[in-house]
Parts: sequence; C-alpha cells; structure tokens
Amino acid sequence: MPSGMYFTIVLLPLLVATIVGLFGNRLGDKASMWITSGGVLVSMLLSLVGFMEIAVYGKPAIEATLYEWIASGALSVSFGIYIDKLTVLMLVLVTVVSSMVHVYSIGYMADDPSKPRFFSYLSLFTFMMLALVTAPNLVQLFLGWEGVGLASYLLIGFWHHKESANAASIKAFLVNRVADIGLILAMLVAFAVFGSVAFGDIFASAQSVAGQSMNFLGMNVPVLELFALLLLFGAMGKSAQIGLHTWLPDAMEGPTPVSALIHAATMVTAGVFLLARMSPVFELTEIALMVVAWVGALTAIFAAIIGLTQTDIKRVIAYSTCSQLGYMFFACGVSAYSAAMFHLFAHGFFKALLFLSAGSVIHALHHEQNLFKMGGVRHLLPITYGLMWIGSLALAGIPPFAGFFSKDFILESAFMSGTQTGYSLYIIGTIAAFLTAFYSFRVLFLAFHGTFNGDKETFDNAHESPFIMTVPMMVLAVGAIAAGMLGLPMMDTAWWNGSIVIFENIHVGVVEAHNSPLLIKLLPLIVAIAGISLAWLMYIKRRGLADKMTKALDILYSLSFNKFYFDEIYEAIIVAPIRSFSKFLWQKGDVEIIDRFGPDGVAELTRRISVTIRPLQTGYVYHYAFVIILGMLALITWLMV
Amino acid sequence: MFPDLMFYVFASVMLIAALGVVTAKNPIFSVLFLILTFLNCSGLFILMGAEFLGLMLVLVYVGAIAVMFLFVLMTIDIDFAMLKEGYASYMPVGVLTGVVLLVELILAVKSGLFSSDHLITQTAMPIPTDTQNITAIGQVLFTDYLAPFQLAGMVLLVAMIGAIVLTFRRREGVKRQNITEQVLRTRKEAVELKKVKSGQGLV
Amino acid sequence: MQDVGLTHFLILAATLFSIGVVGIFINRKNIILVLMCIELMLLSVNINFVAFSTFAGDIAGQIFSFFILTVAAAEVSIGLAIVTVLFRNRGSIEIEQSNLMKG
Amino acid sequence: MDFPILSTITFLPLIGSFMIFFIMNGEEEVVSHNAKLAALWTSLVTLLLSISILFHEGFDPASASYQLVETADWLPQMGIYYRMGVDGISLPFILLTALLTPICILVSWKGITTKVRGYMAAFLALESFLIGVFCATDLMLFYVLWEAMLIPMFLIIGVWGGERRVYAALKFFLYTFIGSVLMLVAILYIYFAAGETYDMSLLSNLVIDEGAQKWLWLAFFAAFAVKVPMWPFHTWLPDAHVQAPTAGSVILAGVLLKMGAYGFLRISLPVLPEASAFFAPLVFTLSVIAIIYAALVALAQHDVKKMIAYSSVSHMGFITLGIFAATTESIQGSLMQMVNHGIVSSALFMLIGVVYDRMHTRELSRFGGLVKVIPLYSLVFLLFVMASVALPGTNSFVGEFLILVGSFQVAQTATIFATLGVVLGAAYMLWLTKRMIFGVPTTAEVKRLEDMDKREIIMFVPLIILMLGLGLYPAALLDITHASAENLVNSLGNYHDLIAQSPSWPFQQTSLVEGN
Repeated sequence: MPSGMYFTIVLLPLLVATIVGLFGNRLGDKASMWITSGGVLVSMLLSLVGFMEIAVYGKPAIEATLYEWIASGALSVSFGIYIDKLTVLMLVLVTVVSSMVHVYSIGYMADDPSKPRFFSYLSLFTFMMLALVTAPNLVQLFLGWEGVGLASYLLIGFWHHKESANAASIKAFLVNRVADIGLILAMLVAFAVFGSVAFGDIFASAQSVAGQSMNFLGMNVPVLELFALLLLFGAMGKSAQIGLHTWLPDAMEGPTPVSALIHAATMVTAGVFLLARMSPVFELTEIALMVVAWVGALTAIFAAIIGLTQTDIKRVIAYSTCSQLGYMFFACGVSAYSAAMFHLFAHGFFKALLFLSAGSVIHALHHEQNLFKMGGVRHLLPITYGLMWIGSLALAGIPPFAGFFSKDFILESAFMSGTQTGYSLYIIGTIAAFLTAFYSFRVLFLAFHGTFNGDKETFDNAHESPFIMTVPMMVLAVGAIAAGMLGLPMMDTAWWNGSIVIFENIHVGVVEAHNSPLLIKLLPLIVAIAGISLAWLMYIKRRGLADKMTKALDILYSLSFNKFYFDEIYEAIIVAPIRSFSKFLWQKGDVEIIDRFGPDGVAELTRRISVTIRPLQTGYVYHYAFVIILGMLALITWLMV
Repeated sequence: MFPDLMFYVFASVMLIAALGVVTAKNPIFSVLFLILTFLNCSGLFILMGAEFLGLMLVLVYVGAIAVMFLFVLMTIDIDFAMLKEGYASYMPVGVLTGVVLLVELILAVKSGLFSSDHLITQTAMPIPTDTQNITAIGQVLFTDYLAPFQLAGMVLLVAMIGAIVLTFRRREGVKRQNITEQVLRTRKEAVELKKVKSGQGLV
Repeated sequence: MQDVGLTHFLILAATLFSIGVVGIFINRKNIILVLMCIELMLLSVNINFVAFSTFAGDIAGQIFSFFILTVAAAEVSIGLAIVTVLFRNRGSIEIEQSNLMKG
Repeated sequence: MDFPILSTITFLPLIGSFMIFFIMNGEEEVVSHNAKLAALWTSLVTLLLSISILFHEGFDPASASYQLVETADWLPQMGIYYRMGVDGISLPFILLTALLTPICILVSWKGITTKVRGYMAAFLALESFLIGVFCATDLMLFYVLWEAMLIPMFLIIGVWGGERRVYAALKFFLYTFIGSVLMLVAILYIYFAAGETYDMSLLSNLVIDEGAQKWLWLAFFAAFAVKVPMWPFHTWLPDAHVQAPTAGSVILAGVLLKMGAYGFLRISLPVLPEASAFFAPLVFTLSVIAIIYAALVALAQHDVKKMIAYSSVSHMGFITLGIFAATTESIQGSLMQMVNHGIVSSALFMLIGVVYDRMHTRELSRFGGLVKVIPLYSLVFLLFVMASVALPGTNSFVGEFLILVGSFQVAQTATIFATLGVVLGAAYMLWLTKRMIFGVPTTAEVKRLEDMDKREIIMFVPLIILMLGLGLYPAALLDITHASAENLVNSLGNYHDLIAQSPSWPFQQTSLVEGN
C-alpha cells in the first residue's frame, strides 16, 4: 500500500501518545520523553520523504481510505487520508515544528513533575493536527479541528493549579466552540447541497451549484456564499481573527513550548489551511472572499496595534501571531492562497523560533515574562539573542527572509486587483507591516538591550539554555531562513498542481502582482526598516521617548494597552447576561412557573380540596355504615320510582 | 298445608330470636338467640329442599361461628353493661331507618318484580330430579365451580393464618432456633479447649 | 292466607335484614354484637339465594349460598381475632375509641 | 419453537428478584452479601444472554421486521397476547439495559447499606420490566410492563433516596402516571380501531382518520414527553436524580428516559404519521427550547447531580428533534445518541456517586483540585466530560452529528438553533470540570480522598470502551439500526411534505435548496 507511509505519519504520534498517556508513570520520565519525541521525529522523517515524493518529484495526489467511519442513509464519512501538495507542506511544517518542540521541551520542562502527561498531550496534539491536514472530508477535518482544540485546552490548562490557566483554557475552548458552530453548519449545508462531505465531491459539484440559492433562517442566500461564510466563521475562531481572537493571548498561560507549537506554528493556522483547502469554493464566491480579506486586514492591523503596548513578552508575540494570521486571511481574501500558504509555512518556523527564544529567556529568568523586568541579557544568552534576531528579522519582513517575499506578494496582489477595496487593503497592510517591524524589535531591544530591571539574584543566576533547547531552535532558524528561499516556487499557482484553485481571469491581482510598480513593491520593506529604526530610537537611543509618546497619545495608548476592551465588552454583553438569564430561567422559569403551576400547583390544589372534605371522615365505622344504609335506601327508592 | 304451617312456625320463631339478638341485655343471650335463629333458618332451608345447606348451616354457624362468639365473649373480661349505655339514644333513629328499609324492601318485593311468573326457571343449572340435593350440589361444585371452590378454601386458609398471626404473641424468654446463627457458628466459638489436670477435674 | 311462595321468603329475608341493620345501630358500641348483626344480614342474603334457587329450580343459588357461608366463617374468625387483639391492646372493645381513621 | 431467548432475558431477572426477596433469610449481613452476589450474577447472565442475541441465527440485522418472535396466549378473550420480538430499534435498548444493570449493582455495592435485599430485588425487577418493555410487541403487554416499571423505580427513589426522597418519588410517579393513563385510553382506542388486536406488527398498516389521530397522538405524547422528558414536563427529572441513589440515577438517565423516545419511534411515528407530521413543528420547537433552556439552567446549578440532570434534558432535546425529523440519518442518529447518552450520562452520575460515597456532598463549591488528589478519577471524569460535549472521536459526536445532518434538511431553523446547545453544553461541562477537577485542593476532606478502587475501575471500563469504540467504529451500532430506521422512514410516505403544511410554529421548515 503506497499510502501506508502516510498512515504511519499520522498514526505514529497517536500510538506514542497513547503509550505514554497510559503507562507514562510506569515508564518513567526519561522513557516517556524519548518515546514521544522519537515517535514524532520518525513521523517528521517520513513527512520529509513524502514531501520529496509529492512536492519535489510531483507525484499525483494520494487518496486512501482506512475504513468507513460513519454511514447512514445518504451520508458516508470515511477515515482516510488525502495527500496533495497542500497536505505535504503542512505535514512537514507540523512534524518539524512538533518534533523540535518535543526535543526543546525535554530541556524546558526538566523541572516539571508531570512530564509524561505533558509529552503525551503534545503527541496527541500532533496526531490531531496531522489528522486535520490529511483529512479527505470535512468531518474528519472536524475531528482533527476539535482534537487540536482539546489538546490546546489540556495544554493551556496544563498547570491546573493556576486559576488563570484554568480560566484561559476554558475560554480558548469556548470561543473555539462558538466558531465551531460555523463549521458544523457548514458541514450540514455541504451535505444538504452537495450530498456529501468529502472534499472531492464538494469540489466536483461546486461549479454546478454556483447559481443556486437556499433558504437560511428565512433569508434567501446564494448557496456557495453561505457555505463559504460559515467556513470562514469556523476558521476565524481557530485562527483567532478579530472578534474571536480573545482566547489567543490568554492561551499564553500554557507552557511556552505549547505556545510555540500550538498557538503560533500549527493549530492557529488551521483556519488558513481550511480556506486554502476550500479555495475551489471560495473562488466561486464574491462576498465571502471580500469578507475574508477585510477580516484578515482588520485583524492584521488591530492585533498589531495591541501588540505595540503589551508588556508580557509572550503576549506581544501572541498578538503578532494574531496579526500575521490576519495577513494570511487577507491573502486568501485576495485569492493569493499560495502566498498565504507560503507565509503560513515560513511563519510557522520563525514564529515557533521566536516563541522558543522567548521561552529560553523566560526559562533563564525564572519564569519572568514582563518585558520591563528584563533587559541587557544579550551577553548572558548569546545563542538565544542571535536566534531572536533571525526570528525578528523574518517577522519584520526583511529580505532574504521568508516574510519578505510572502508579505510583498500579498500586498501586491491586493494593490493590483485594481479596486478601491484593494487599495485600502494595501494601505492597511502596509501600516500593519510597519507596526509589526516596530513591536518585534521593541521586544528584542527591551529584553536583550539596556540594563536589567529585575532583581539582582535572578540576573546573576541567568544562564544560556542547554543544548537540548538551543539545537531545536537552531533547526527552526535554519528553517526560517531556508523557507523563504526554497519556498519561492510556491508562489506560482501551477506549482500546487490543483490543490489550490485560483480563477486567474477573475482575480487578476494574483497574476499581475509581479508587474506592480517598484514603489509599491518596495514600500513594505521601507516601512519595515522605518519601524525597526523607530524601535531602535525609542528603546535604545533615547529611552525617555517612549514615555513621552505614551503620555501624548493617552487615549490611543490605553485603548491599545487594554486590548480595545474586548474582554470587558464580551463580559458585559454576553457572559453576564447569559449568567443572569440562566439563573432567571432556573429560579423563575422552573421553580416559580413550571413547578408552581404544574406539579406543585396541582398537588397544592388537591391538598386544599382534601383538607376541606376531610372532616367527612369521622373515623367511626358506624357512621360509614349509616351512610351505606342511606345510600342503599336511596338506591331502592330510586329504582322503585 | 303442613309445610306452610311449618314455614310460619320457623319464620316467626326466627324473627323473634333475631330481635332477641339485637335487644338482649347480656351478649351471652344474644349469642344463644343467634343460635336459635340459625336453627330455625336451617329448618326453612330443609323446607325448601336444600337439605345439605340446612345442615351445613347448623354445622358451620352453630357449631363453629356461634361457639367462637361464645368463646371470645367468655375470654374477654369486660363490663358489658357499660357497652349498653346510650342504647336508647340511638334507638329512634335506628328503628326509623330499619322500618323505612323494611317498608321499602317489602314494597319492592310486592311490586311483583320478583314474583314467580317473572322467574326464568330451569335455566343454567337445573336441579336434577333424579338425585339427592347433596349429590346435585357435589356434581356442580366439583366440576363447574372447582376453581371458586378451591379459592374458597384459600380464603379459609388465609383467614386461619390471619387469625393466628393477629393473635400471636412473641413471648420474651422463650428459646428459639436461629438457623443462620447455627450455620455461622465457628469452631472457635463452639469448642473450648481446657487443660484437665490429672486428679483435679474442671470444677 | 295464601300459599307460601317466593314472596314470603323474600319478605322474611327483608325483615331479617332490617333487624340486622337496626341491631347495628343500637348496639353500635359493642363490636361483637355488630359482628353478630352482620351474621344476621348475611343469613338473610342466604335465605334469598336459597329461595330463588328453589323457586327457579336452579342449583347455582345454593352454591353461592355455600360460598357465602365460607366467607362468613372467614370473616368472623378474622373479626374476632381483631377484637381479641383490640381488647389486648386497649382493654376495651368500644368502637367509639377506635377512631384513628378520623380524617 | 426455538429456545425463547427474549422471554428468558426478560424474566430471568424477575426470577432472581423473587429468589432474593422471598428465599433469602437470616442474618442481616449474610443476606446482604448474598443478595448482592445473586443480583450481580443474575444480571451478568442476563447480559451474556442478551449479547448472544447479536449472534443468534434467528436474528438478521438486515431485516426490519420483528425477529425472534414469541407468541403465547395471555388473555385471548380480550385479544391480549403475549408477543415478544426485537428489531433494530429495540435491540440497542435491550443491550443497554442489560449492560447497565450489573454496573448499577456494582455501583450500589457499598453505597447501599440498609435493606440491601429489597434493593437488589427491586433492581432486578426493574431490569426485567425494562427489558420487557423493549421486547414487547403487544400493545397491552407493552403498557403493563411500562407501568410495572414504575413500581421498582418508585421504591428505589422513595426508600433508598436522599433527604427529600418522598417528594421526588411522588413527583416522579405522578408525572409519569398521568401521562401513561392517557396512553392507556389511546391504546384502547387503537385496539378497537385496529379490529380488536394489540399486535404492534400490524399497527403500521392501520389507517386512522386524521382528527382521531391528533387526539391519540396527544395522548401518547403525554406519556412519552413526560418520560423523555421534554420541556416543560421536565421538572421531575432534576428532583428525581438528585434524590435517587447513584444507581437509581444511572438507570433513570441510562434507560428510563429512553423509553419515551422509544415510544415515539415505536408508536407515534409509525401508527400516527399524519398527526406526527401535524405536530412535528411543535416537537421541534419544544426540542429547541429544551436544548437551550436546560443548558442555560444547567449553567446556574451548584449541585453537580442537578447539573447533569439538566444536561440530560438538553441532550434529550436533540433526540426528539432527530426522531421527528424522521430521516434515516436523524433516526439512526437519535438511536445512537440514546445509547450514547445512556453510556455517558450514566458514567457521569457514577462519577459523582464515587465522590459522593466518600464526601457525602454534591455541592460544587466543596470540591476543587481533585486532579491533585485522585488523578485516575479525574482522568475518567475528563474523558466523559469530553464525550458529553460531543468531541469527535467519542460516541456522542457521531450521534449528534447524524441528528443534525438528518434534521437540517427537515427542520432547518430548529437545527441551527440546536447547534447553540453545542456551545452551551461545552460551557457548563467545562465549568463543572474546572470547579471540580482543576484548581488547588482547598478543603481537608478533599485532601483525604482516596482514588478509585478495583470495583470502581471495573464498572467504568466497559463504559469507556464503549464510548471510544462507538465513537471510532459506530458501524457496530449503526449496522443494527440501519434496516429498521430505513424501513420506518420509508413507511412514513409523504411525512415530510405534510410537515410543510402543518400550522406554523416558530421553527417551521421551508423548502431548502432552490434553483436560480
């Protein structure tokens, strides 16, 4: 079976996760760590082989079924794999980052008492993510989708004694669940419209239903727009797009390797993957694509603005993830799926690298995450410092790093689409690029330059991380550098061999992107350099400048610092009303209405009536006998008359 | 004429005895009157050709029930005179009810609904003419009415058990067998080893 | 005086029944007497059954009478057992005192 | 006639019950122990026998008709016969009952200390009647067993329950009894309408005029909706659950609630299709209210058991929605979801029972940080929480998804609102998990807790296996139900067209896909 290798890639992490999950305590910490890491590493090697096969040698896509999972009526859902270029790209990204994070965690979690649990969760996550990207149908994708959500829930709340970690894990799960409604409904619509949930069937009949509309909640909606918008809603949750992003920063409560793997490189990109996977559908829509582009662009700038002022090193990177995901959505919205996937791929490496570097700093400083309590540690952590530079440059979009090419391509595609919307999107994207460069170097300068602001003891004890942690970071750094160069062919739609579909005659921007004016091409680079310079100016050259600006832009600053009050608004308009409404339903609805007029009311009525007629029962037998006789007399009389 | 005459004799004695039952001062007399009532009734039954039932009446009512009444009355030590108190106060309403009832019943009987011409005779289980009454009853009772007959037996059994259970008293200080305890007994509890010193005995 | 017929027996039974009813009323305090009066009433029912049986020429009436006999016996034995227990527990067989069933 | 396997599994527990109740005598302690053992073995043998049905040569899962049929005279003068038979709709419930009873007996092994003999006897009798209800194919036999089941359950709640057990038991009894009395009237009507027969296999051919159908439907609805329970007839459930002993809750949630849904599938839909179509929008409306309302109320609970009880109401809302949507997918989904709910909520009640046995409280605020003290327990708890929120890979996902897929084509708006229940369900279950399992152990009694012992592990193992097994390989169940569900849907004829003409309730279906 040629597909055997791919099944191995997917199932191996599950196997090791189960072994370690069930017998971890008996195997011991060391064995648990190496079994899981080994399993994922093998998976990674096989993925690379698969990448060579499919992506480099261009073998046709593989579709294979393990067994039929759900079959009822017209519905048939199978467990299987669907391996095309899109998938192998994700396979490589997921397995590489995951295995590196596994290895890194061996060092990072050295002091943690429950290592087997942590590693089995990590491997479980890897399995779920692989199941997601290899899914041949929406339902299996949903399995992986929820599975990664579960793993994320478990890992965010890994330190379950921390109240904030528990709250964050629930928040992550619930916000994602809200978005899942979109995905569930999308599956329902898919089944109703296409009669199937398999990608192949959907793509095959997408064209033919393009003109149809259906009734949805009393409105008459074009079928494909509806389907695409529902998918988008689902994707927004996982990928933390504006409105549904609130869980991502909180998710930083989890251990840092988790943030690197789940909340930067892989899980959060599932939404983008979904959009790219469904490109044959999105290409047929108009409104949906535009909404995707706007959601992405708004998220990109909005998250970047918040990222400017955060003080927690991980939160800054989290907002930057959010913003970069916005870029990817934005790219999908302007039909530049290939650029989105390219950006996703490169971003996976450098963002994981950034997180792991941040983790290295945090580890060295005894779990200090506040940027303003760091500073000047570049001599103590030279390797981390160097790697952080690579990551930040890649994030800021400086050539020859990957970020440069993909970001450029996205912005050019927007600009060349030639519409008003395209121009506005281009401007927003460019501003976001400036902000990105600024805040990423703000982190770098605040953490590594200047003087140390924490307590002295911590500083004295700070030391470079062990090799087990730095080596994976270096591997990722190599990936971050190489991805940009090696990935260039991906920009060409033809490279994707049909796994991404773009209607180039409609969405001209993608084709024309290469022909954009030089200024348009260079502007993102220029603003990025400007952003870095500004960061240098504010945080190294003249340290007082930052405070002055804060005071000058008081309102803007507090808006950004308080994350535009999203959490507070949600609490006030959704959470609190639901809480009091549920209490109302219970105490008024159930107790005071249903019970009062239902069973208790009837019982009370019965009781009252019986109290009224109770005295009739005197308890004297001869009274009863007397009544019987009277009754008999009456009966006889009645019969005779 | 003779059977008619006998009817009037039996009937009048029976009614007088029945009145005696309800009015006698001493309950013992009531029971004796009750026996008299039963005996006369038994005579009526025989007059009607139901010899078996008539004799059963004597056996069951006089032999068993009435004796039981007597027995209970004797064993219960009670001031019966006290129970007669207020005897008069209920008399008017009691008698009134009784009279009204009687009048109505007689009117009902006299209305002719129950007269012989309305009777559908010789239908379900005709009385055989060639056998004795007891044989006839037996032939029906042990065939068509077998199940009710068995049930009647069950009723009597239950009544017997019921009466025993009701009056049964568990007395203190009476030793009883406890099977579980016996089975659960271990060697340790049952046997005690004592060293007997030679020439001394145990006591 | 006419020939003795069904009507005579029915009236006799009715009279006996009425006497039983009156008896229950005037002897309401004494449970034993009440029981005896019930016996009287049952007897009147028996008379009816047997009379109908005879005059209709159908043996079923006698069979039913037989069953009533059984029930009467059972009733008396239980009734008297209750009286005995009542007396044992309360030292009295007055009905007025047994009104625990009062609502 | 072949070996009467259905009668055997129905009456074996009853015989066991009689043996325990009337024969065992003597020392309290010995009797208790023997009663437990006897009950356990009886129920285990019943379980084995009922599993053997699956491999019985007389049973063909591809056939939709009643199989392993047994017929005998009961009261032939009144047209009442003893008819037994199974098909794909009833078999899952028989297996579920047979599985849950031994587990319930294990659950009560230590928790029940008084009148153990009576308790075990009541449980076996309950099992017997429940299996009987699902096996019966004679309406009168069905009714008799349906009512008979009330007695042991009433006793289990009323005698071995919590503080307000009498209130709860009476509420349970009266609620269900009123419903079933109305059902009796309807059954009698059908008896005469069908030409004096109670044979259920003939009923689907019965033609009843529409006006009468509606009344009959309402009468059956009274019985079934209370049992399910549907909003607003649900208020007995939280009380009954809270007061019942753990095993009582398990069997109540696991099997008893399913009887109502089973009745809808067995009688309402096939016998009264026109009336069902007429009232379907009403059922959709009530189902959606139940899903959302109960989930919201569950959010406000502080008593763990009450919360799970309300979650049951919410989950059952999905099931009624699926049944009356009446597509093959939705009916198979409902059947599957009933089994799932039987597994998952039973397990949750058992889990609550485990800590209740140790701490004698169900107040949420008294727990917290259990994962630190009793990790194995917490793992199992988490597993079942995930199953309860219908995570893919667990059995509940398959059931819920099939229901939604099937109903979406028939009751679109209702289905869309029902998906909200998915979020709310996750909300209260995760909140519960957080308060109970995670955090730091605060009270001294929590710190003293001991983890699950062998007996407790044994009773969870089959449930965990089933939960994951059915989640990953649902065909095991879907294959059994497939033929019957399809047959039922086909026999409904123009049911779906009729729904569109029914009076407009808030959740009214309109045609789905239109060409341009």
